[in-house]
Amino acid sequence: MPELLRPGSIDEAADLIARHGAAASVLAGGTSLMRETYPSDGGYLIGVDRLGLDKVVSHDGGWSVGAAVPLSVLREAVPIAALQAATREIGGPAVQNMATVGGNLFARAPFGDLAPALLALGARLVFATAGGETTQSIEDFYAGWADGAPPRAGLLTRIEIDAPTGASAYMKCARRRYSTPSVVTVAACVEKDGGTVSGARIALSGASAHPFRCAGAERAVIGSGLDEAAVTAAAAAAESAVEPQTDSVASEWYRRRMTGVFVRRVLAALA
Amino acid sequence: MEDKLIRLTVNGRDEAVVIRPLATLQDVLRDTLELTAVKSGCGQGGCGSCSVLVDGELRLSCLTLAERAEGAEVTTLEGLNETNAIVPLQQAFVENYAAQCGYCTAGMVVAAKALLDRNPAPSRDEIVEGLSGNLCRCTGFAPIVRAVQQAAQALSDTGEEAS
Amino acid sequence: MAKVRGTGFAAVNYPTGMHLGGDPTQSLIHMTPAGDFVCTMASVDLGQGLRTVLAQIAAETLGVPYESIVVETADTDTGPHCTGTFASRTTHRAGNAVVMAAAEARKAMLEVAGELLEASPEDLETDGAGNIHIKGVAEKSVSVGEVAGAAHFGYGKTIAGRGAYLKPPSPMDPETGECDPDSTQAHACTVVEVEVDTETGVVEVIDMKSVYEVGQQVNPDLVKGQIVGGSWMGIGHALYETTAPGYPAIDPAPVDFQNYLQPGAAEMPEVACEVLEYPAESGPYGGKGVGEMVTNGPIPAIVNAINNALDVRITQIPVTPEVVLRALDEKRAQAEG
Amino acid sequence: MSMKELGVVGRNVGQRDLESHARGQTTYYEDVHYPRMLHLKMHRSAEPHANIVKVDTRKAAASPGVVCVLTHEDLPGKKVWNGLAAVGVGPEDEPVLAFDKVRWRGEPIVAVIAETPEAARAGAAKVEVEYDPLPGVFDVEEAISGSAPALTAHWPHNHYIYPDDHAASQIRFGDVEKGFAEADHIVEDKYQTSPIEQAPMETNGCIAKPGGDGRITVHTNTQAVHFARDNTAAILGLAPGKLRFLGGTVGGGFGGKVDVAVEPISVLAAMRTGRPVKFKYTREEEMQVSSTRSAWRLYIKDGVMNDGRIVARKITSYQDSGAYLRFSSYGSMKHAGHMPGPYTMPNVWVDARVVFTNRPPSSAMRGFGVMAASFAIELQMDKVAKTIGMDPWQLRLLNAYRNGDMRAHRKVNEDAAMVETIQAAARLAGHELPAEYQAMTSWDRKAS
Repeated sequence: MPELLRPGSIDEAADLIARHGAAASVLAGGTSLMRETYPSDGGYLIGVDRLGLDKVVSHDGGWSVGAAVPLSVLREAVPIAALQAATREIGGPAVQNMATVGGNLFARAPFGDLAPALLALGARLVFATAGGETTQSIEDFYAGWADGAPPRAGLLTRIEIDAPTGASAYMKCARRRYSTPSVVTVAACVEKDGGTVSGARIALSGASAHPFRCAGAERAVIGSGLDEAAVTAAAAAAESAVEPQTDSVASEWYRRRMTGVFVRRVLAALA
Repeated sequence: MEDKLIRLTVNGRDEAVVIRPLATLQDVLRDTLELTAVKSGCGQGGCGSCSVLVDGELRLSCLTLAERAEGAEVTTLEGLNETNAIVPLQQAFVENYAAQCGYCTAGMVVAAKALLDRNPAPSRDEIVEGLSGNLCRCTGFAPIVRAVQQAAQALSDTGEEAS
Repeated sequence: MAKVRGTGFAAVNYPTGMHLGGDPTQSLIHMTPAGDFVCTMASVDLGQGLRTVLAQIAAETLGVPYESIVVETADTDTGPHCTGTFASRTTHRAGNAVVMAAAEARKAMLEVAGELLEASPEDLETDGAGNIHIKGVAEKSVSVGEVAGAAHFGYGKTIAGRGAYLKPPSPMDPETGECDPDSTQAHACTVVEVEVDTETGVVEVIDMKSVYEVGQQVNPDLVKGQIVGGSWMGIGHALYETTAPGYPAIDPAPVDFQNYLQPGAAEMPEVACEVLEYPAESGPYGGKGVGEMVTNGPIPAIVNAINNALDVRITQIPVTPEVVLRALDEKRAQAEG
Repeated sequence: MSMKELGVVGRNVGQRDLESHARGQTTYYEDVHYPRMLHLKMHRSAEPHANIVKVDTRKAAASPGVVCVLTHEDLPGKKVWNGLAAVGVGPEDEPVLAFDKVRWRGEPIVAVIAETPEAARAGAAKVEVEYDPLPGVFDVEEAISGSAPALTAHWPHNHYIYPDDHAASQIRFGDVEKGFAEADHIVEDKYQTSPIEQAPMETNGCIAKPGGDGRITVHTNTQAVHFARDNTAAILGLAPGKLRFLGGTVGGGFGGKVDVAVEPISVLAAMRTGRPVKFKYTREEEMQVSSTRSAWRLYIKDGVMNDGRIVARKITSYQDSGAYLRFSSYGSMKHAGHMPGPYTMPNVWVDARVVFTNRPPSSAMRGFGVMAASFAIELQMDKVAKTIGMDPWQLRLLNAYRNGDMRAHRKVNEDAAMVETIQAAARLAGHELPAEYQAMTSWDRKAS
């Protein structure tokens, strides 16, 4: 059974994470880690409930979201439709009251529905490390994942979200309406100059080992008017970019196909 | 790792309990305090049968470390009947046959209370969403949704609280 | 995005009791000194309400108030044998045993009442409200409580009854299958409308209507509870549920409710049902079993509706979105080829 | 049957347990509390098919909090069993705890009993089993093809053997080949159902409590208390009177609590330790270890006349029993006896086989044997209707069994009301039937 450690400060927590390395797991809302099968026989659970990471600060130009903010609080505090949609579809109300924004970003495939929304919004992640605070773009964070597991980047303390400069949309392909694991989730944020797309972030989760921004799909729509041809090209690019897994919810085949369908639907919603 | 003494309030009573390392809130409620309305259907956070209110918010007691409930106010289904009178929400479950085997019922009623406390006049879809973390294998959900609709109606008629 | 609708239906029959019989259930009923009755059983209540149903049957036969019956069950030290709660057998098997035990207890009760009223037991009737009187002479009456007191403290008699129901075992001829398999058959016909998203393959059951024929219903609300619950489980079986999504491969293997998918309340349509009653000769007051058959109509009705909506031929369950899309792809390929 | 005026039968009097459910006061098996209670966890096979080379329990026994470790060597009575042995079903083929071989992933091998559930789980994880893996077979038709490895010596061809050496539960009624020869159309298809978990909200479990007088009380959520008691006594070689089984209120069953899966080993552990022992399946065990509904594969071939009469139906079906028999032979007999569904046909041929594979053993669930039959038959009926261009409602009404008809199992039909049920459903759904179909009754075959 692992040992529970509940540091009283961020510095202490960052120090414990650095000291225990791979033996340490960060325990936030507990909705993944607390399952009956604890992660390991030994090791350490580092609780982050005493670190004051449960606040959302609204400021000019955006929000600073503590990593231990529960999903239900995020939904109330940050009025971005894509984020609100994402939080509504993760577990039931009890899970949404417990699961945290930070914890969800570390969820293993096919879970982790928040990530594509935050990727599309261009969020930045702030980590406390033994050497001080570091900031990373969320896409760089996911680019660092190896074998489906996150990098050891320190303690995620907050997520910085800028007010969106374009329209955003989020859709989850799932087998049930509520409290359902994803087949794939797709989020996009599109900036337009007149009728032409000047910037786009298109992100996917569930379809590969970790959430990612799909550069091919973004290229396909930038400079277009989100017309049928551009949307079709983006969907095709996404289908070829994903590396889905087969699990009990969906097969590799179905996930790939739904990647195209939902990229198309999300972009159609933004057209 | 040693046993610890924690204090919390459960159904209005101050309790001091000794917990094993990594004991869950469910362990404390079911095994130590013998509040057996708190069920243990999966231990994975997937069924909702262990639902309780922690400081008024719906939580899964199987995924909550007891140590982190220190100082909290916890309400289990038993807490709805402190005066022994059945509350309108429970009565609505009875009248609508919203239980068969009854194993999910305690969690379901607590989840419904959490919903009605927050939203006293929910739409059908809001009820469905509000109960979406709670599974039932017997009733097909329809009687449960009807019970919550009836309870909400009764509450708006009388101006009472859910429980 | 294209959504298409289709309808389908299925007609099913279902046997009451264990196949080939040989599945006994027994019952003991005794009267307490206060005039209520304890019906002792070993049957297990899975939530279907057997304590309620057996109390209704006991009260009906005894001619006493339903509220005066306690059903005490499932202690092997005290409860007489019950084969178990399965095979849609409890209302029928346990119900028949209760009818027998209650009839014997009623006879003993009327004998004591006859002594009190100085009348022959055959000339007595119960009013179901706790009184026994001479037929046609309402004022010549004694309460069940008075009878109990007299039996216990005056005459030193037991007012009790034993019941044992057994459909004799019928062998199945290994060559021809000749046998007497069941006590009776219940019937159902379910009609379903579905809507299918042809891009995602997701099927939504938007309407379900059923007619059931279950003999005399003992408790119509509880019958309806089984029908509605079974309708939902039928949706689960038809569209979602499997412990082996890659069957016959053993992986992936879902181990939790996130991966073992069942429909939620959002996936449950309004279910309309109508119940016909053609009492069964062998049933307690004509009752048949209903608990198991309730998934059997919805499952094929849903798949027939999907085939109707898409003009495809799917013959497996669960009909996952992938199964739908592959069927549509095959149809398209055939049309092109 | 003429009914006398009924009093309380037929009335809605509520349901007795509802208020205690709504108050959370209903007592389930695990809602009793005993001091000094121990917890049992099972070490299970990691392989679907393998010879067991060695089982080493030393580290498990030395694990903190572990009180007792039980292997097949500790079983005082039977090593292998079948729940229906007492009524003549056999041979007994399923190890209580695996010894020489494992035949499915999840098969129990060693029980570890400890002071807390966590200590029992940690102890069970420390059992070391050395396997010599064998090829497995998972598909029912592959299993009986002759090229697959035999799972046990009991079933050399991986299928159950019915009396008189029959490979299937059979129905032979009329002459199907003659029926096919006379038919205007032949309609064939293949059907497949999936293994499905009963998924009661409460998992299988029990608490075995020694009384100090040599008797043991077992709080259990079995669907059949006497059956569970008598099988537990038989497995352990105990006088049944030593056991008292208490149950009766169960958090859902659906057929998933008939296997006597937890009681024998818990009673043995209680006898060994003199302490109450609880064995509760985790949800993971409930999903992948407890019996599922059997998966069924069916082939149906119908001979059909232009006017819609089905004159012959031939059915071959394969019930996937998994690695052991459990109640599968019963299920296949019920399945065969149900054919050809609620329809009367002059020629019916059924071979219903029980096939053994390296999958978790399957068993009963709501509608054992019949659900798969109804599923396949009702899909087949739609195909027949489409083939001959007939309204599927009319096809079913035309062929629906009537009172007085001879069923394929040679019992004269009674209590039939299929025709009336279909007619009422057509009305409810707004499907208009021609007058002659509206006039049909379940009593009209003899009249016509």
